[in-house]
Amino acid sequence: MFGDSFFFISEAFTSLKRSGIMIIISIATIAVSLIVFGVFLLLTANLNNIAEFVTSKLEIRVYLNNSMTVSEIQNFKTEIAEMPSVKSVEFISKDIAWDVFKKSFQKLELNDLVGINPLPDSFKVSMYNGREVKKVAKYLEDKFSGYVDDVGYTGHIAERIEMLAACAKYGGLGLVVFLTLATLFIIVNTIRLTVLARNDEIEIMLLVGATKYFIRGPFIIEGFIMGVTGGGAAVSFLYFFYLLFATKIQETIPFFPLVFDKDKLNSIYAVVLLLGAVLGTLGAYISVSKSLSYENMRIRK
Amino acid sequence: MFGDSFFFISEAFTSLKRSGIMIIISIATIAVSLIVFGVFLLLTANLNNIAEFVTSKLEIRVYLNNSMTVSEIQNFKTEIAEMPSVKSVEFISKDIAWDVFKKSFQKLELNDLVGINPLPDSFKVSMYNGREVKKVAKYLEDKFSGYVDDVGYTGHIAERIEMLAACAKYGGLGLVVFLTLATLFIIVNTIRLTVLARNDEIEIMLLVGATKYFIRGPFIIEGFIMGVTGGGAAVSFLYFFYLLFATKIQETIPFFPLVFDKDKLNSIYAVVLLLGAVLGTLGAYISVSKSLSYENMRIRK
Amino acid sequence: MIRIHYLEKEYDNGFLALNGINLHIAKDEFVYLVGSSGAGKSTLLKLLFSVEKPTSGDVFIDSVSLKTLPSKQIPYLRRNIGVIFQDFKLLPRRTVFENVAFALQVMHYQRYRIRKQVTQVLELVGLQEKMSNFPSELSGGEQQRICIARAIVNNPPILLADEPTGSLDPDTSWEIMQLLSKINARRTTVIVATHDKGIVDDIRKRVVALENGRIIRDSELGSYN
Amino acid sequence: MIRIHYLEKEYDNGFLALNGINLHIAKDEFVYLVGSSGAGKSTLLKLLFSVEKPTSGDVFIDSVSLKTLPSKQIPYLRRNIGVIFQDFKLLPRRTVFENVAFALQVMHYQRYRIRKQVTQVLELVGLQEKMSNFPSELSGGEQQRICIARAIVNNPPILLADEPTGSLDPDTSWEIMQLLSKINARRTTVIVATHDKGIVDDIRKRVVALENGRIIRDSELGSYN
Ligand SMILES: Nc1ncnc2c1ncn2[C@@H]1O[C@H](COP(=O)(O)OP(=O)(O)OP(=O)(O)O)[C@@H](O)[C@H]1O
Ligand SMILES: Nc1ncnc2c1ncn2[C@@H]1O[C@H](COP(=O)(O)OP(=O)(O)OP(=O)(O)O)[C@@H](O)[C@H]1O
Ligand SMILES: [Mg+2]
Ligand SMILES: [Mg+2]
Repeated sequence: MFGDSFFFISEAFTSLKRSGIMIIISIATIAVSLIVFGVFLLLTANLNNIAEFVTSKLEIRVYLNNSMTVSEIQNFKTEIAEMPSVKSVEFISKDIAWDVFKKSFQKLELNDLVGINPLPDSFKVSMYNGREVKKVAKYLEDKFSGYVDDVGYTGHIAERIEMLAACAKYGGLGLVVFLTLATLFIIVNTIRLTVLARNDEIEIMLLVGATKYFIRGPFIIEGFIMGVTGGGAAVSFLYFFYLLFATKIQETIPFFPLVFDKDKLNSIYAVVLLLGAVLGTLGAYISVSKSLSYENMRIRK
Repeated sequence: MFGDSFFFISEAFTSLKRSGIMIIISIATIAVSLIVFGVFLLLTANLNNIAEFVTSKLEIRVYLNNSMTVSEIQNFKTEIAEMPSVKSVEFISKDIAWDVFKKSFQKLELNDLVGINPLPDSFKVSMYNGREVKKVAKYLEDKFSGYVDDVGYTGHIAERIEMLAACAKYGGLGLVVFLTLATLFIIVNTIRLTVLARNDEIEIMLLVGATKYFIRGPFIIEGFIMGVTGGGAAVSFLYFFYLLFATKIQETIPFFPLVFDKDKLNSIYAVVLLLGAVLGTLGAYISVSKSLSYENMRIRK
Repeated sequence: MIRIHYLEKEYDNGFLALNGINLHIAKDEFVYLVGSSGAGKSTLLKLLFSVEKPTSGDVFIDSVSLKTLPSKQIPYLRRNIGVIFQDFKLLPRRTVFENVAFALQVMHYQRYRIRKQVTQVLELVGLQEKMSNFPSELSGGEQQRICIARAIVNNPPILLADEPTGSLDPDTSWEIMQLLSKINARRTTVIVATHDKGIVDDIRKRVVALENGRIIRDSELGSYN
Repeated sequence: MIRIHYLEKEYDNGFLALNGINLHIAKDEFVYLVGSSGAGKSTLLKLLFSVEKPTSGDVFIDSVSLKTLPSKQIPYLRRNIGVIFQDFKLLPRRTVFENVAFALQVMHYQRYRIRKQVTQVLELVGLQEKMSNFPSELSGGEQQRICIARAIVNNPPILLADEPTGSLDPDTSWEIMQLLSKINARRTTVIVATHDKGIVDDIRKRVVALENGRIIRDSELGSYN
């Protein structure tokens, strides 16, 4: 009923105003647990970003058969470029490769020692996803064995980085799930404690003829307000903290791949606020329902 | 007084027994927040392990001047080996290097192309700590420029891995500090809620002539018991969860560098339990003191 | 109106508080419930109000059996019964006005009607000046009068008063009892559990005496002893 | 024993509950404090017990000024004053025995002495059978009697009783008042705030009447009105 909603809301505000320290403590607890949650959302997002950044620099070198013609090379390049996981393909002629090689060993004066360029032409293949490097390398080696002399990639280090990236991704996901549950538990329990402290009041309300629905209303709205307030406080904290922190890091290590994407950050903040609101409401609902059914027990057989 | 301690302890147990659901909820909240704390201790320990594992595979290649004598090489090797951050030094003669090089490019039949071995002798230097690779490389290059032709290391990828490792270490430390604060806050608040719900009782105790000391005693012991119980529950959970999880991961990815060091794990569990005990006691102390000073206010001017 | 039928109440700890109670109370009756401390007066009222369920036997209010009344119906039963509780049962975080108003709010009264009826009833018990105080700021007698005001504010057809003058001085007690008589005259069933010998002997009504959970006397226009 | 000196008490909300009270009570006196609901009886007792501090004027107990008494000393003051509270103030999660025992535990009595004295006093108020019940399992009068038992268990030199028979039937009330008289005869100062006209008129003692926070009458062996 509309009239009731209005009554519930005004009751909720009056009650919050008069509860004093208990409500403040609950809201603070809710805020802190949401901050922990938010910090780990931000962390996970950044870990994923870092993992992607690191792995995106992994590349495959495809060393070509000396016998390939220019058009064959062109076709082959197109074919690789069209693979879904490949971002770009660059042709490195053996001359350029030899120059680079020589530059790496400048002091050896290789030109004096080695008359002819011993290196082959090659493709430098960049991938979207570092974790597919190994797969693609294997594929190219098998499929184009006729054209290809050798396929190299950053090897063991790549594997380890892949591992880290996978860790960040799946570990992060697991953490988020775990932390959501922990946050849920802490917030619901905190609200439950505040409701339990008011069991006497609930009993009196039942005695003067209030229905469960009527008692539940204001409590649920109180829970919602507590959740939203706690969530809001958490988001403000996270916002300023991240801004400060990210700016500091960026100043110290300019190339550090932090998440600065507004949409991504905003969606994290939205999740935190929403979680606060949902858990506050849910917590109040569960708590008052349990208190009511407990009070119901008081009408003894 | 000894007699009081005994009284306080028996009072605390009686009170806990009779508080029912409120205490159970508080202990559960304490346990969950300690689990979150513990999970992140374990995580940080593992991240550091992974970072160390990855970076420990980084190495420096010192390419030597062709003109060096065997004894010069020997002395140089000893000198490098004695650097505190160096784990081991291996001499790779140019012949071996050439063999490896040729093996990498088997299909090029380098012997046919290149008559003489163009590569220099070199040292393969392994480090204890991956993050010092860059520093040491620079140092070697500067100090021994007479002997050394070139110093190479895994370059950009190394830098990125270094970064990750630093991240894991300092970020992990920051996280632990942050989570300790958050856990402290949540636990203290939770206990504060249970004490607040009993303000009426505290008031009555004051009215019948109890001193603050006498009221505080059982509450503090209750807080300690709650903290230890919550901490114990958290440790049990962490222990079984980690065992299960680590075994699963080890089965799937055998080379994954998880922490299995009993001492390290035990010290983490000890920290969790200790934190529970300390925060439970502290929380109770703070809460009951605040309640008592609030009640004191009730003796109005 | 109220029929009590072989009623027995044993508390969870095994204490038999009521034992074989049979009682009929007509719609327009005014009944004193007397008996020494622990006789079972409050227990009987609690059963009428469905705070406790009978162990055996039954209570019928307007022919409705409380033994089988579904718990969803209890709030509606209670709205028809005003109760003055022995321990007041005031909401600590609501003002005097709000405490009394709550009994009307649960019944979805309009705001202006709530304001009018609550103001009226608070004047009746002499608490108009304490309207915006909280219960903790009131004297014992004042708290008892809020409880009385709350019980009668919605003119319930049944009024249960458990020791309604225990914290009141003789003059105020007398006024309150006159008020309850007046309410009874408007065809409200009134049951008053009391220790106030003076009042029972002065304002003569039906007296039901309990002892150890049994009715030992039931006399029209009786005296305390 | 007790000297009250131009005492004034204004509550936080500005209500003047006591106004210019002067009163001397000797060590062996028994004083009734009477007055209508809200007259200030409980407020006066609260000041004697240091639950409220005077706004102006002072209270001296054994020549100790309560106005300047450091709050650390309050527990020790309170141990010398037994109080029967109007609203009982029982610890809900302690049994009857434990509630009474607590008043001795705070004074570090030996276990066996606690057991002996508590059992004795519970017999005195007729609650020996309810020893291990919780307050919520007791009738109003039974709760009041625990409160009485707790107030007298350590034989305090001063006894303050705020409406000690409000929930008791006339016979039990009579017994309790006899008990208080006996305690007074053992040179305990007894102050009883009460509405019980019957008792005040039957057991004649000094009567101090309050109205609107002022003393309007103070008569040796006086009557209620
Ligand atoms: N919840 C309970 N559990 C166990 N025993 C109870 C409970 N409530 C009341 N009793 C016991 O039942 C008996 C009757 O209690 P009741 O409250 O009905 O007495 P009463 O007649 O109202 O007494 P009073 O005049 O003192 O208020 C008492 O002896 C009391 O100890
Ligand atoms: N904490 C408080 N804040 C404000 N006013 C108060 C407070 N306590 C009591 N009062 C007011 O002071 C007046 C005296 O209260 P007190 O409790 O002393 O009355 P009393 O004589 O004991 O009455 P009763 O017989 O009803 O118990 C009352 O009008 C009451 O409303
Ligand atoms: Mg009763
Ligand atoms: Mg009073």
